[in-house]
Amino acid sequence: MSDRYSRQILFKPIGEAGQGKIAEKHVVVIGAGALGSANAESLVRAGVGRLTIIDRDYVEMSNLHRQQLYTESDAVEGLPKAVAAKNRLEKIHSGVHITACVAEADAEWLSKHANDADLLLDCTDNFDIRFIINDISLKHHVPWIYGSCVGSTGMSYTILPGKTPCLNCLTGSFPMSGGTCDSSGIIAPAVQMVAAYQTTEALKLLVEDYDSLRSGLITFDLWGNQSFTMNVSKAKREDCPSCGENPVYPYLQFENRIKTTVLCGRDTVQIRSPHHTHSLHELEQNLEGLGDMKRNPYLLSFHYEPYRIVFFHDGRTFIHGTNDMNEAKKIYHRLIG
Amino acid sequence: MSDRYSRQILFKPIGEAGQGKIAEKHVVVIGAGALGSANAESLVRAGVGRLTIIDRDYVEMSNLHRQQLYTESDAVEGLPKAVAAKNRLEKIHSGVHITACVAEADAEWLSKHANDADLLLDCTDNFDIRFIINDISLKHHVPWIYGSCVGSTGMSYTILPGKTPCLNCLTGSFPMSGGTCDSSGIIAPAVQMVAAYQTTEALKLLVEDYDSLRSGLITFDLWGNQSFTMNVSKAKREDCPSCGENPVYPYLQFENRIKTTVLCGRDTVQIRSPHHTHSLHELEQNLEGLGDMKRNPYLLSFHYEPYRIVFFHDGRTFIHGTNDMNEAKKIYHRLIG
Amino acid sequence: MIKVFLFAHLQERAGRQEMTIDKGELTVKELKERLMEEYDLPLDGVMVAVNEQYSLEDEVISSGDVVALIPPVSGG
Amino acid sequence: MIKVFLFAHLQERAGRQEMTIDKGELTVKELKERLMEEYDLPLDGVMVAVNEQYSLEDEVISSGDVVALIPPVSGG
Repeated sequence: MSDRYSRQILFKPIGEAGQGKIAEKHVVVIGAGALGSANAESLVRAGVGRLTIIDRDYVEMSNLHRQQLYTESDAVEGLPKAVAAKNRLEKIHSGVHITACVAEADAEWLSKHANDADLLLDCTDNFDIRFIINDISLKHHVPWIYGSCVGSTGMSYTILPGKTPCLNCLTGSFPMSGGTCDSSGIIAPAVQMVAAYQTTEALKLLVEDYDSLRSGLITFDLWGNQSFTMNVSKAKREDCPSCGENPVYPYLQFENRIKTTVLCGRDTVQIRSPHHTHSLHELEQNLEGLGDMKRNPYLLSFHYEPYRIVFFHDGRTFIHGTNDMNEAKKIYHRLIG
Repeated sequence: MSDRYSRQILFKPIGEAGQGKIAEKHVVVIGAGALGSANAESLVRAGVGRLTIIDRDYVEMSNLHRQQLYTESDAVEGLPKAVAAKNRLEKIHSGVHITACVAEADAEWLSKHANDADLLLDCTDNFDIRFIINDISLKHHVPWIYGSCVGSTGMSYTILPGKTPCLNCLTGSFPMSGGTCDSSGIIAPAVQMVAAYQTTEALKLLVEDYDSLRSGLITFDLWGNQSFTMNVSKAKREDCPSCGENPVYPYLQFENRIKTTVLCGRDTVQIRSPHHTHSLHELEQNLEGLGDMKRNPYLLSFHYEPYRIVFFHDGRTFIHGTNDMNEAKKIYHRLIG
Repeated sequence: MIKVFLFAHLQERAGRQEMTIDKGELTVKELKERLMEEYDLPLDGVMVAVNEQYSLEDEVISSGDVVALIPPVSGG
Repeated sequence: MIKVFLFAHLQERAGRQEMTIDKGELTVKELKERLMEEYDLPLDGVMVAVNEQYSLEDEVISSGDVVALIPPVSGG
């Protein structure tokens, strides 16, 4: 079997010793969309010991242009992504212990799995969950790697508890994302590039080569031929509520969670975000590609087939056309990031 | 079917018009190894009209850590890479017309296919073929995209006939490569990163967004956290034998081709490179990871199971242990690049 | 003169990749406020790098500095 | 003083990522010859960028310039 990794072992920073370490480690991949596909595949091929992958979504035709684990038949069958991912990953490598969870990654699930993980790999599509991952990582002393992409752009950043500034240090407030794959589109190479950064950082962590970790936040635009690294050595805040001297892990607290309610008899789910009121003007601009928007000072509404979406200024959102809370949250995060 | 590309069409530099153009184009992918796998998959997922992929090799276990189209069963069956690639690509997208060629890409083959191609995508592992691709591209006025990787490093450069400097302008002489995947190893993210650059450039060419093309040569080291772009605006040479005012396309000429001869009754193939004598000192350093080397002023010899390899100073190489010219050339290019 | 580079969707919103601010000295916070007003740029939660260094709101930007505005993107 | 950055396998061969050459002026060809001798670096076919610009063999490098030595890699 060692022939399988012969070219990886020849790479000196890994070597025989590093390969042995990779085989002992457990990575939790959060999300099995575009980044989750690419990262999970690379790590399984690299011979990680155990890989757990969680996703709440199922495969659709519109995923196939960028989500490399899936085929047309997965989309036709509408398989849950975690299941379809596991199927493919096991054909790629029967020796890796793969656990697939068809569920939403929330604070409870992450908290349960963090103690047993050597790395949390962010392959999600929204900041609600990223701030929870950040707090879980810090509370349980497990590193995580932020990655995200939209259009032809993307970014990656490695968080090592006790060492680097955390996501909460960097953004200060909850960021209002400028566009999502569902509003601004995405090309596959932007995914591959973020995954290449993330997988490399993952391999450094797994072989315990901490000195080689990328210390800055990297961001790029493939179509615009740009790349930029931000040095973050001044970003760590002593009073950071997540990683400072007296951490309170704010995003693990109940009052800071997203609340979802089914509005009985109305075929509607209400979602309330604790982090921000909605800037309706912003949202309208970010979502302009999706069709006619109606906006007044209180709300923004539009059709997003087969749903109708209403964003209220006070931070509430109605998803009309479903009674399924998970479905509603999925749509919400797709649109708002 | 347009739902399939909805997120790609939302990306403004592509849009509906760009998607239509992608669907009309034909890309020839030269090589179905690591870069060939990654690029072919992304282009098929992106909805390219036709894709032709050529490779002389078959799938082995040691390919699986970085060659994303292949599974364990492909390696166990020892399927030709082009065939295994086509199998997987058709499951990913039944609507793309895929042609697989199990053969060596040589000047004849490329010349025959260039007139019908919108783009030649370099996914090869040696400079012998790259200089042929370069001359074919210039002679037939078809763009090509150079890509290569080793260890955690890689590079990419887009050649547009009549506009940019060509490979021959850039290297001046035939480059002596410093290491190959078989001598220095390779990690999968280096592959993904080069492929991300190449696929993006390919998409720009396919949608005819020439202004957005990356004009420089980009090189990176993922483990070392480096990235560097070299501006090549001063590199175009009027007297370049490949792209200058009086091109002679030197690498298409018979006397400049690699010569392979079976040494009858000796279970040995002799390979003669026209481009360089062998620096035995260099070779010994590049190949040091592969075991005991014996060197004298005339030759360097070592075992590379199940073969024995002898490099002569005068540019000849013996591959002992095979009568198969293609097998011998494959080994040769793996070692020498 | 301060050079400001825009990333991701800020480019599209402003219609350019970069701009120059004709000012000798101002804080990160003041720069953000000015750009929000003048160009209607959404800068809440946007990270600011001054000469490639992450910078807090009260950091002073001087003439000759190069500023990058980096909005965290969300997709994945 | 001229700063020289090494890429790919040249780093390993030289045992470092960068070096400084204590010289006021020399051509690309002279620099290559010097590094081949002193550090036993294989520089045939290696591309040379001076201040991020591709440079020919007869180009003159001056003190303060930044040189990058980029060997074309071959794998794929």
